[in-house]
Amino acid sequence: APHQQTRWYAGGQYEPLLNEKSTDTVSVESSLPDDLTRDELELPDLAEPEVTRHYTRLSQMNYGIDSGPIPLGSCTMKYNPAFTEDVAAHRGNRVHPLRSDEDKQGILRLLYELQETLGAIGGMDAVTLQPPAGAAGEFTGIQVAKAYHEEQGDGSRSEVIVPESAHGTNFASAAMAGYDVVELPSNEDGRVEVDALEAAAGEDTALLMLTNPNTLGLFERDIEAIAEIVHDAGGLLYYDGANLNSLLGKARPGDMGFDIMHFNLHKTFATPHGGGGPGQGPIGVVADLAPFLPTPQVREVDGDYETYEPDRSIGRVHEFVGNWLVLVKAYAYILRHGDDGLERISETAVLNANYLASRIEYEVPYGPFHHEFVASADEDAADVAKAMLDHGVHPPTTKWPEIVDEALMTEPTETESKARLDDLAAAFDAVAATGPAELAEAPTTTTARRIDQASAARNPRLSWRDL
Amino acid sequence: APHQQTRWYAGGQYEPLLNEKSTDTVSVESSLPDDLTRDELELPDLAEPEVTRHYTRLSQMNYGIDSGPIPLGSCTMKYNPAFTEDVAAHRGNRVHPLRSDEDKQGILRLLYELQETLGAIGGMDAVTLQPPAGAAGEFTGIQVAKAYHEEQGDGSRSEVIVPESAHGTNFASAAMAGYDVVELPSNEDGRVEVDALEAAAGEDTALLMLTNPNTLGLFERDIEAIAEIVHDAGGLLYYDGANLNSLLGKARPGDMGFDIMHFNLHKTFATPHGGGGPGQGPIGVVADLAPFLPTPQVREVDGDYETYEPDRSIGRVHEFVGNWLVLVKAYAYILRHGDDGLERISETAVLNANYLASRIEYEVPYGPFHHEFVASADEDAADVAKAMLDHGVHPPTTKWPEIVDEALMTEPTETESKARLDDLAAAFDAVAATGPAELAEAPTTTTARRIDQASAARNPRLSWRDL
Amino acid sequence: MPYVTHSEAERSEMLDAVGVSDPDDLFDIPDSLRFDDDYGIEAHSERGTRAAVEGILEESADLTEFLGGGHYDHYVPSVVDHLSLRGEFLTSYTQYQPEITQGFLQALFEFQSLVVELTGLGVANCSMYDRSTALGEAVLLADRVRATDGDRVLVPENLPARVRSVLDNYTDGPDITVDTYPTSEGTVDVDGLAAAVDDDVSLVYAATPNAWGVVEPDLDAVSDVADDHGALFCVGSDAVALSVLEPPAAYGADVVVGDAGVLGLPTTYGMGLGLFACREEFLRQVPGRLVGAGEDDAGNRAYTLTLQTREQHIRRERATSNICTNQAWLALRAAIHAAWLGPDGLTDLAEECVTGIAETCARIDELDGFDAPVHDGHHFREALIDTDAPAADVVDHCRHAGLAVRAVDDGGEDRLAVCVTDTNRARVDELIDALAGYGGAA
Amino acid sequence: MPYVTHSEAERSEMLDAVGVSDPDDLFDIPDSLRFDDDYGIEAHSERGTRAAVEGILEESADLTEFLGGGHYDHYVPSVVDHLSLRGEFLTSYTQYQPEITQGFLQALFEFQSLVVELTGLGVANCSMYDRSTALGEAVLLADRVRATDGDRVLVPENLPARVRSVLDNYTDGPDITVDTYPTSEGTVDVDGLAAAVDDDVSLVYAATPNAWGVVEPDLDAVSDVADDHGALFCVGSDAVALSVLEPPAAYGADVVVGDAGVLGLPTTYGMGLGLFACREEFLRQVPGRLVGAGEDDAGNRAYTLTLQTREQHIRRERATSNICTNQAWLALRAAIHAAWLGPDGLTDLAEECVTGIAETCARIDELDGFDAPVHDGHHFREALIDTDAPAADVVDHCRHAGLAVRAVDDGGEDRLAVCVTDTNRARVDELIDALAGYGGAA
Repeated sequence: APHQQTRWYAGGQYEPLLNEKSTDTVSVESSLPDDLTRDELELPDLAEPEVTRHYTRLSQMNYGIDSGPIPLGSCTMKYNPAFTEDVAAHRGNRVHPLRSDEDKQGILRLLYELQETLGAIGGMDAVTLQPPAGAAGEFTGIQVAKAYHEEQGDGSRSEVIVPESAHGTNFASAAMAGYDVVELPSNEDGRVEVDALEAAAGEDTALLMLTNPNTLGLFERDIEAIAEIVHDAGGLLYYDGANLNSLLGKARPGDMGFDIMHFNLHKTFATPHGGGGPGQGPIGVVADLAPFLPTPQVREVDGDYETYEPDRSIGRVHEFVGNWLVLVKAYAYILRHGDDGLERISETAVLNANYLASRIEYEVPYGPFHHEFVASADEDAADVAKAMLDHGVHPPTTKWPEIVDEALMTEPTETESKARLDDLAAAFDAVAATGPAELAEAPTTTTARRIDQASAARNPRLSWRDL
Repeated sequence: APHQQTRWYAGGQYEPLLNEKSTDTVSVESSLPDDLTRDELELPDLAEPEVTRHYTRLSQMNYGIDSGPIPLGSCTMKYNPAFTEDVAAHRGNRVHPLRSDEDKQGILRLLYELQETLGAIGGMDAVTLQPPAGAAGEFTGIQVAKAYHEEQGDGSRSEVIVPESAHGTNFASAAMAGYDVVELPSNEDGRVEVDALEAAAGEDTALLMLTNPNTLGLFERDIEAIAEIVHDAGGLLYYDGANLNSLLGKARPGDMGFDIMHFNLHKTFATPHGGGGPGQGPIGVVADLAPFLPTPQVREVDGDYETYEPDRSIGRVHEFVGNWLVLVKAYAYILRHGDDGLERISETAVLNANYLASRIEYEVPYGPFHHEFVASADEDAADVAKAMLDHGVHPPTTKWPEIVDEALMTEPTETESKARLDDLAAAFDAVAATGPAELAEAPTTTTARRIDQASAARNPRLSWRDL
Repeated sequence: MPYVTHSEAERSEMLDAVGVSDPDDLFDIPDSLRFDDDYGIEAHSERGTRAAVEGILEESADLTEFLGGGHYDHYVPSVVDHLSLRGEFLTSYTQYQPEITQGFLQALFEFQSLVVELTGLGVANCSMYDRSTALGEAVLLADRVRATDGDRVLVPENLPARVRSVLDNYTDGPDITVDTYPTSEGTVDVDGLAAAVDDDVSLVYAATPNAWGVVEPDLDAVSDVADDHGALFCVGSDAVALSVLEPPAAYGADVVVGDAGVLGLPTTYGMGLGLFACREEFLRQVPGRLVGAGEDDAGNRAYTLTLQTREQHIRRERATSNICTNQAWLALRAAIHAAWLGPDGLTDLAEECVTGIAETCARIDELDGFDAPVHDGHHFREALIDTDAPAADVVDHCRHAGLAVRAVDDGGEDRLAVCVTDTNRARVDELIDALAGYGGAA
Repeated sequence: MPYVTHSEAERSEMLDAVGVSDPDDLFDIPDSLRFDDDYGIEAHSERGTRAAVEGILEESADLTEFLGGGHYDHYVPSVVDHLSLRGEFLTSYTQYQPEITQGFLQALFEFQSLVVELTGLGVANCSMYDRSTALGEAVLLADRVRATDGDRVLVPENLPARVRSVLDNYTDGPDITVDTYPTSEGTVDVDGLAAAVDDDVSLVYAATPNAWGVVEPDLDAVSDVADDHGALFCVGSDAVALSVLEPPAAYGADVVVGDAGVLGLPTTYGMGLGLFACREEFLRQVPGRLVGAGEDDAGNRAYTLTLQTREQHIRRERATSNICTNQAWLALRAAIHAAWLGPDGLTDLAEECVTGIAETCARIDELDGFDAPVHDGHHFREALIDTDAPAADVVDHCRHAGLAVRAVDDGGEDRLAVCVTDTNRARVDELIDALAGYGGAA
């Protein structure tokens, strides 16, 4: 086994909860009147040494990019440069959003420069940084599209077209914005079925949402024809930025005919995912849609920076500007790389995916792929994932997209060295050679053995009080 | 087992060396002439992601106070407050020592205030902060004593008296300063044998070095008589600050008759030990010895701070002021606690040691002890230590002091909670109940299994080149 | 290329393995779509990048802030940074593989436990983006669970415009109408609310402390009004205030939203951590991530993301929310901060939020030309202040003294809002001096 | 009491268990020795402590430093802090239990490997306090291993006074005499050295770059002189310079001492990391800690402190040194920094130390009233500058421009020393402006 993950025990269980270590029930004494206050509060009560040990231990029982590869397709879990945390810790970030523009010029300048930079990268005319995650960016983009259609007298358009292999968020965001979702089948090459699109697009079409390369890592070669179909039908094109990592320096969604796009800063620009956020999902739009962007936007006037509300703004999607520190880290990451560095990112991401695919025994049914590929397991893909854990690596995304049997959707990213790619290949192949009985036993070297998720869902215990 | 420590493998070995992962031999190109430069340099060559993983993994294969207790007697491994690191990271620490006094007033003020504060805590008239570790403090103190004796026309004093249970550094520091070491036996109570001291002290006596409480945790009740004997003989008394943690707010070496003392800042004032330093070993002295202290000292003149050289200074023991950041952290620690907090430290340290001793089955032959105690194992104490590792805790100091058979010298410190003390007691008792065969197998849950140190020493391999 | 790890030799070997001579050959992109231009971004060394970005950040003024309005500053202890920045936490992904991510899952379970304790409700999720989106999700949840005749929700007239704007986007899709109900003396006008509510209302929202910093005095009555009409009662608050306030469940709240970023997150230009809790009966309609306790094959308790069939990656357009990445790392930070404080520390901090603003108002009230606070009742952290002079002028005057306060538009009145917490309380003297100085000049 | 973890109930239980009612009763200290006074130290909150200490630190002037003289500033990448501050490293103890401290042991083994590569010598220890104490230990080692007639060591006349002072303390005990040998044009006067040396000399020391920043041009000759008299040849250098300079072993160095804190440690008021390497034959006389590779019971390679019989805790007064706690954590930091740089990055940094000072000198030399550098030869990081005006006045003038340079006393001449590295190179323009401005004013 290449790994033995930390496991702390106490009393026959893994590391106890804070609450199980020590809680205290205090009588709440407040200068507020009694009828407004609670009588008691029961919370964990540990001194700093024990707090530090608790979270140190928990961290040791967790796996991140700093531990090893996380080749989750579509998630783009690449290395997060440490220095961006130091930039984020700079005192100049400690600014309240309700200061006057005059008093926060540093903040506004960074926002402005990041807006402009993302616009250049996406080939978009205007960018809002506000959405606090990729999915929020999708929702924002759809709201912008809706506002545009309404302003065009086209408010009756009620459908958003989404390929079957799209991210679940595309469906959910469209539904949240009140649209009906029309699912588009893939063709035998794993790409958009253009005829089906032709049939689906029409006067009800508000938007087509695509990611390109798609979730199989395949470039939608017909994107220009696709754009024409949608535009001819009076619809708009939305680019899901999840796979932008493979286009840096190579192509721009704006040049492909997309009208709206989001950027996942934690994916493309390597801000830490933090075990589930904060992310940030800025969106870019073509000029016609710029007046509809959320407020405030930032502009430069004679060397000073000021906020303003776009003419027909949809308003806000976050109370302030979303996850400010994510913006700072992403900006620092972009500046660190420059043009050549960004292009080298996509080149290496694509090289790494292709190299890894060439090294593994599982079949990869579609191609040519870019930064990610979907292999097909002979076994249950979920079992493959669990068994890979015993090889000290995080497995790929499993069982999705569904057009590949027992899919192993794999995106190694550009920051994995050849040695780590070889490790991953070795892990894939070792698992492929593992018998079913052993597979069912895996994982054994991890903090927890295999977890019964079905039973956890049947009998939900969601807080200490439920135990 | 309450613990499973991380273990990373590759190629049948634990985590490879950096050099084994990837090295590069570069041709050195320099604007220096060829005859001054090397042709090639071969060093590890890894990008930041792999560097980060390497050290992340190594850290997971290491145990610190943040992992659990380290009850090493005499080492005072207590919790290191995280905030002191942030104070040490403040930009105001980035000052070059060769600035003029005028340009480094902040530095000098902190040095001055720490000098004064340590003087108050030790009951000493003057303090130098310069020695970069406790052992360096001992050496400095001995040099000061020597300079004093020489100035008194007493330069022929050639002996330093050290109790047999003293720290090895006492012997080594005295020898390094050119003194002969006279070892003093313990009496049956585990304390200094006063008659033997009386016999040993004389015209050759330069210094008696003592720690109090001694390494058994016992207070040298006869310290006043001891001081009188040494002083009457014309010698000086040196206090080894290793055990100062138990005296805070309770007693001061200066009041006991000691003329010189050192402070181990990482022990008493909780600066992180860092796996073997940096520490810092300031020394305090009585007024008669102040003129001999190292240069520079800091004084306040009309609200400004200035450096000066004491009249008869022994010179320097470090090129600058030792480990500056350790001084900053220690000062912050002292300020955080204040008088009451410091006294609570010693009270709790002593309570914890006594509580733990009351809970374990091994015999503790001497008492009453303060912040540490020495238990006697029935088994080989080294085996006990290895077996304790499997209980997720660091063992005590073993086989020392030698006046206790199979000594387990235990100092839990004040920052261990009752729960952790109970854990330690449970670990002691579980090991006591373990059979010899199993004991010889231990440890099994640690990164490495038991290491053959004798063979490592017989065949020294001290760098990658030796492998 | 700082984070790309191949040596030239390795790169060649890899290119050989995939059968191309240049990685560019692997790009299956039509020539017409190739980007041949530059972005125009110059590369920097790590040191140079830090200098460049930090240089920009330093262009903001150096001010002591007395600003609140939905984003608050409390001292965050050092352990929060030191522990949350540990790479295994910071660089991890959503816990799709629970066997190797027990640490984060447990921390999120503990965060949920904290929110359950603070709100008194049965279920808490492990974060929303911020308080405004949490309110949006609460309204969507109400829309799903309440079979009312219509689709109206009621919010107080002093709901901050920024929050309202977010809510308007959330309610746009399902065509929910957001109406306001009146306030009186800065708190809920219960009679006005009763007049505004009807059986077509799915949710009534009230905040405590509210937008003017006032602790709502009678949420029992508000709850009753909502209940009478079958509407959900949603309370907005924050994790510090909830440590001393009556738990909302005790007076009938069905959902609690708000900000948990008051723990773990100092002022950071409006970053938030949305708090979301609700009654257990709505469990399968909860938006966002949930962590549950289960068992592993060794029979030990283990944690896992649970009830994922609510979520977009499985349920797609029928998901309870589109949320994917949200604010997990900030929930971790909040949990560490709360653990560091303990119940005593947390309630002490809350008490400081009560006494700090009260004392400040009392001192301001003594100054010529100012009345503070505008509203009766108990304040938490912030309060409105009446000024005889134009509020904007006072703000400007303070600004020249190095202090940031803000003017608010409270129904046409020109007022100041002042926020006092543990981090600026020691600077209140300067604020008083500045205001006194202005009074003298006016 | 912030870091004491007992609740009152636990404290009572523990007191009961040990049979006292107050912990004070456990103190076996005679009344006459009880301390009943106060130290007079006020307690602070964590926030208050930070404010107090940081407030003090901010009292130092904000200057751009061109200072060297034994303590140098290079940019330390963020990973060094992030990784070295991990609690398992930072809060660990000396590796007396190697089975649970493999991580630190391996890092120290890697540090030793780095020093071995840089020096070309067979053995490196895993740290000394600083370069001055490392030199002291080298002299003591020479005293132990060389059976010379007398006890003299020779150091150059431009050895910094601070280093000399430390050396004087180290040589005081064993009664070693420290003599100087002459320099000429800022470098070793080999003939002068040959005249000074005799068979009673146990060690000859030379530094490169030396105290005036000059790379010594002919250490082969120095080595020969030492060798001819059976003296050890000890070279002083630093970890950055050694990456490009001829490895000292190649010209016969027996011991290399110096500073490894140029890696991993920015300017921190003179904190150091002593480097110590020597020929393998002196292995059992090496001072300080050594980490060796061995095997564990599973047959895997494992690391351990080794040859501990040299050390004070075992050998006591016959130990090779009194060293116990030294600079392990800084060695870790240096190793991380070196790993981050890689061989290319490290040699690039060294090259910048050559070109930066050369270019700066050339620019200063063009100014009226200045000659730079004073000495011929190649400089590394720093150089001396002749000024027509009193050096102290120039220093003062620069100080008012926000720049710190220093005056040095070079055999009676009044000179400036200027140090240029990657961190201040971008500010050299300001230095030139300041010096030019002074020239104009003079």
